Amino acid sequence: MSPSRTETSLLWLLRALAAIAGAITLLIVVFLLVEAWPALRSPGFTHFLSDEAWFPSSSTPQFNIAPMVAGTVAATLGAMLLATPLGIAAALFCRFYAPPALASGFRRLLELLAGIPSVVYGFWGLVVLTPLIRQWAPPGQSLLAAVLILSLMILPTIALLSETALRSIPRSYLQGAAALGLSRWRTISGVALPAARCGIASAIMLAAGRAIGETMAVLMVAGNIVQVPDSIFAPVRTLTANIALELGYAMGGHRAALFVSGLMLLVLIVVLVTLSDWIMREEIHG
Amino acid sequence: MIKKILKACCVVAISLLLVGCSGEQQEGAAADGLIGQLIVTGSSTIAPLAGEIAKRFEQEHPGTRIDVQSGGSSRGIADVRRGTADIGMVSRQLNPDEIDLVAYPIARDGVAVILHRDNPLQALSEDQIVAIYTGSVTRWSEIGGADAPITVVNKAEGRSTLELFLSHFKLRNEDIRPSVIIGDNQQGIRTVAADPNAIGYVSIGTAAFEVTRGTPIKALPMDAVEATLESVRNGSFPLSRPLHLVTLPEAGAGAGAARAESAALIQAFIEYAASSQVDDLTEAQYFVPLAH
Amino acid sequence: MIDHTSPATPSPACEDSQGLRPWAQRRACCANLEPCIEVRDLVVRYGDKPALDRVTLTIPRGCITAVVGPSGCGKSSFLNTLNRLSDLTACCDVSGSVKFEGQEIVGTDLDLIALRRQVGMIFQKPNPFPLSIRENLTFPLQHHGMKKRADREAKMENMLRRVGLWNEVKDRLDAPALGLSGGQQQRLCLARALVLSPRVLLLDEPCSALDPLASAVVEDLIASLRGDYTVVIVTHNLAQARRIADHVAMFWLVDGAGTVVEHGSAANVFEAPANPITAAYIAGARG
Amino acid sequence: MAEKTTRVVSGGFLPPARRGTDWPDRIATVLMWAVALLITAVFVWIVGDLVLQGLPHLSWEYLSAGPEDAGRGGGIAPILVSTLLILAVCMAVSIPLGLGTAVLLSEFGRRNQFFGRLVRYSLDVLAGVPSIVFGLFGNAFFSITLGMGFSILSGGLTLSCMVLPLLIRSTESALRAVPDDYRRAAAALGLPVFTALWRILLPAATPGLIAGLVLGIGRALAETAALLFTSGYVDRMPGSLLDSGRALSIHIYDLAMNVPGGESNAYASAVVLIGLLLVINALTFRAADRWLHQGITPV
Repeated sequence: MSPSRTETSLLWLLRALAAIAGAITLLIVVFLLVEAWPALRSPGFTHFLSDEAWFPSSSTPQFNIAPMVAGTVAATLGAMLLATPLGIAAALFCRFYAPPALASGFRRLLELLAGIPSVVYGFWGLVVLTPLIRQWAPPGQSLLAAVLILSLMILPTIALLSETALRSIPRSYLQGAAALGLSRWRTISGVALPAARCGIASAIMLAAGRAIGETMAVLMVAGNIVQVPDSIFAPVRTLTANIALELGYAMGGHRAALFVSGLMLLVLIVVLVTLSDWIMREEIHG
Repeated sequence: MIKKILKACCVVAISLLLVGCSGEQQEGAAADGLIGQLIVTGSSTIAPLAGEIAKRFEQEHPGTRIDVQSGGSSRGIADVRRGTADIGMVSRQLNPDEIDLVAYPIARDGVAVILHRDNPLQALSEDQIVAIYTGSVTRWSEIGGADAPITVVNKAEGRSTLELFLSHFKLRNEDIRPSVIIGDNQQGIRTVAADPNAIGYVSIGTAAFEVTRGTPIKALPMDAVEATLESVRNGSFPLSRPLHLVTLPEAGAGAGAARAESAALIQAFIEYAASSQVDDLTEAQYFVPLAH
Repeated sequence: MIDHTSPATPSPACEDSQGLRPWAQRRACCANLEPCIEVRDLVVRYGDKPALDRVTLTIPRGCITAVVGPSGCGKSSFLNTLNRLSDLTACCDVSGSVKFEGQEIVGTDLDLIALRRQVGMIFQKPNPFPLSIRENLTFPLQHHGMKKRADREAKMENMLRRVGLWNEVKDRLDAPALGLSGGQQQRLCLARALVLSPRVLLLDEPCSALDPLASAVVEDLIASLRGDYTVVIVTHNLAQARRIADHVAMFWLVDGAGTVVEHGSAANVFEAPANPITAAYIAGARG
Repeated sequence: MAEKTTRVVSGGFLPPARRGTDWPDRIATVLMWAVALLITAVFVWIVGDLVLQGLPHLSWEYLSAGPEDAGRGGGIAPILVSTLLILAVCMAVSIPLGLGTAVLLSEFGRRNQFFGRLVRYSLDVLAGVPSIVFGLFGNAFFSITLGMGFSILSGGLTLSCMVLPLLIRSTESALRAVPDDYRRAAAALGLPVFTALWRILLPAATPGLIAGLVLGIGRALAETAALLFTSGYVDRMPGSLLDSGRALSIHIYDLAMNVPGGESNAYASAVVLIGLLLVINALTFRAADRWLHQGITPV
């Protein structure tokens, strides 16, 4: 192509904007590395996986963050497992099942749900949800509570973005399916969902990021015990909660250790992104 | 259309700039010569109190501005050391490696062990509390309560209430077997209020206030001393901590007029915060004023 | 994509008896045969997959040239190289030579916007912009430097009349173009292409998504462009090609890539095909 | 054939389930309604809780006065102003940045494949960075390195880093969903790429843009941890963008977690926040609607 001069300069502007967007991540990574460096140098990274437990400010400090990695993974996975089908169902409801007025009302509701501060979710979880769970299995503040609250928080993201993905399917696809006499559900499962899968996948990715990174609400309902959860009713601590709980009062090595949990979180995200990237590519080529 | 959007962007940008430039033009009409701005950061426990003190201070000294920020005791110390804050708020004693700073107490706070209101036990001995927290007692029935598992609520590592609790009971954090770990004070109260089998420890003033407004908790006496603000005030309650403002010692010794001005302001604010003029504010935030 | 291509079976509207003019009359309309586009050794490949192999073809000015052949033999790829729309397709590699009015357009750094302004295109599926009917015509004009609104409106009305749409839409010019019927949309697209006064019109199976009646209307419209514009039309419908084309290029898949196996005047290709493939194809379609 | 199918399906809705025969279809229908009902129920539960406890404390004074007694008394006027300013800064920065990046990724991705992948990758990572890390980063970078201090400006900038992945991802997929027909038609007419983008593609992608924007606004308004260290805690009426200003979400957090007896006002503030969100979303829809329909009105 031979774009005109304005086009070329606009294109460079776009590149600059994208570079800024990308650079933010780089800056954050550098920032985390700098802050975590003292702890990575001594005691060294292996301590973070091989120590007995997490007592970063005791006289013989211990820095095992593996249980928190497990807690983060468990809470995120649980929330994704719960929120993905619910979110997609909500999107399908909006698009194909609800009468128009109800659909737009339902969408408003999801938008509001997306804007409720995490403190409010956390507070609600602490006052309403955990006592309910406690009646089954004390202490109530548990992995389950974290999963439920997280699901609730990421559900609007999945639902709203999936809904727009569904909305942008060319009408001719649906008409084609209807012309074949397919039922509504078969049209959805056979035509609509596959056609929108890219948009839905990116919605799920965004939601997964949110679930991994969520702090306040999880902190208030998860119980925050540093342990590998042996049941869904066991209290867990996530990496984010670890930072939020202790950072305000951490000094020196303890503080640096908390930034290592931040780095660890980033590693988790990179693994997740790479994995999903790989799956998507497999699907395209396979 | 593009033009319209661009125009709108320009208008927004310019107005933002204008707003940005128009601030900070406070003419120093202060009679007492105190002008300038202070940044106070640190403990989220002290922040509400410091915010109220700052407001009153500003009223009495027009031309001054005290910006109170929250974020935790260690943040206060780090910010003061780095120079991004003038004064830090620290809700504990300074550690040995923090002697480069000077701490000024402005109030006291006690820590009380709390149970759910429906728990039949009215008092626990220190040994019992230690036994519960170290996991050698795991059911209330073992110490004369209901037949239910104990939910041990502990505070997160580094929190000053935790440190106070540990040092009083001569425990190490490693020995504690918690069921739930919490962060802020209110979370502790909510957790215990929602669980009839829970035991936790929180700031006394807060606990007393919550009891009066009907939250289902009760504060246990310690060494037979009632857990009240009064017993903290008269020094009989064993578990109490000072709330500090910290600053660099050379804050008064800097060179240059501006430096001296801000040093005077820092000194004035700290003295004001420790004076009896703010006792009512301290009490309103459920802390114990210093004995003057 | 669900393909809306209707099969090229003759429908009542495409009966040979209708609208066929004698060959002689058609030859007269472009007797001088000045070349408008000269294609030489054109090769198009998508990544490793060849689509067109050494296509050499001359498209005479002012005539209607039909590009025929079975599906998948590179007819649309050929069309897309003529206005460099192939640039939009990822990993589409074009080599060889295409001269438009003597100017080379393959691999050169020419002004694409100017080229596409002179070479209009209509697609298989009508694709009006999601704007109003009015805007679909005035918006391109505005961006090609027609400053005065009155001029644009006049041109719009002119072209809507030209495609026979004016009476149907003059009362709802500000209604969304997507609300029109398929045939109307395609005529709107034709008007949108014509409004820029191009010299060449590329038509990529313009009638295949339309019903027979709408198809007949559009076909007549295309026939009426003869003389004013150089028209290249890709079509599956041999009957249609017979009815409107002055020249015919027959594309066929040879060794996995499309190429031209025969081209010449419509009379020659249809009545006395030299290539046995062409003969069989035409005979098959006819029978 | 095409004509017939258009008559079968008019509007975006599929035919209703046929009675009795198709079990998967019937089950799916029941499930969809059940899910919608469940979500609505939870929503009503949470928001009902908020409104019941918060509404009695709401009054004009609450909206127009400054806070007293650490937020237990008085109102939230300065906090509302700060919140809106922070949101304005955030959106003023992240919308152009997000739009530009998304356009580059979706429309020019082919010619910038490596660069595009790099940017997309880093955005995915950014989407998962916890808000507290954003807060610490914002404090270190905007407040200290760039010298903005605790200010609405640095808070807004930090927030814009946070909502950027959300905006870009949703805008990009919205643009990708616009049929290629429009791009080809525009190119065939010799329209410059950016003209086609601005007048055809972006308006056609509006529903997706709104969804991203609304999510972004929600996220920005709800954010606590990222703001605590950047825009700060000061509840004075801000005089400029360089003043520290307390956001509503921080106010709610502080009242709920640090101020004994602050719950009822925390609830009231949460109700205000939700009301604010409703208003801002409605305005966003109106603006987007006008943009979408500007094409339909004569130029």
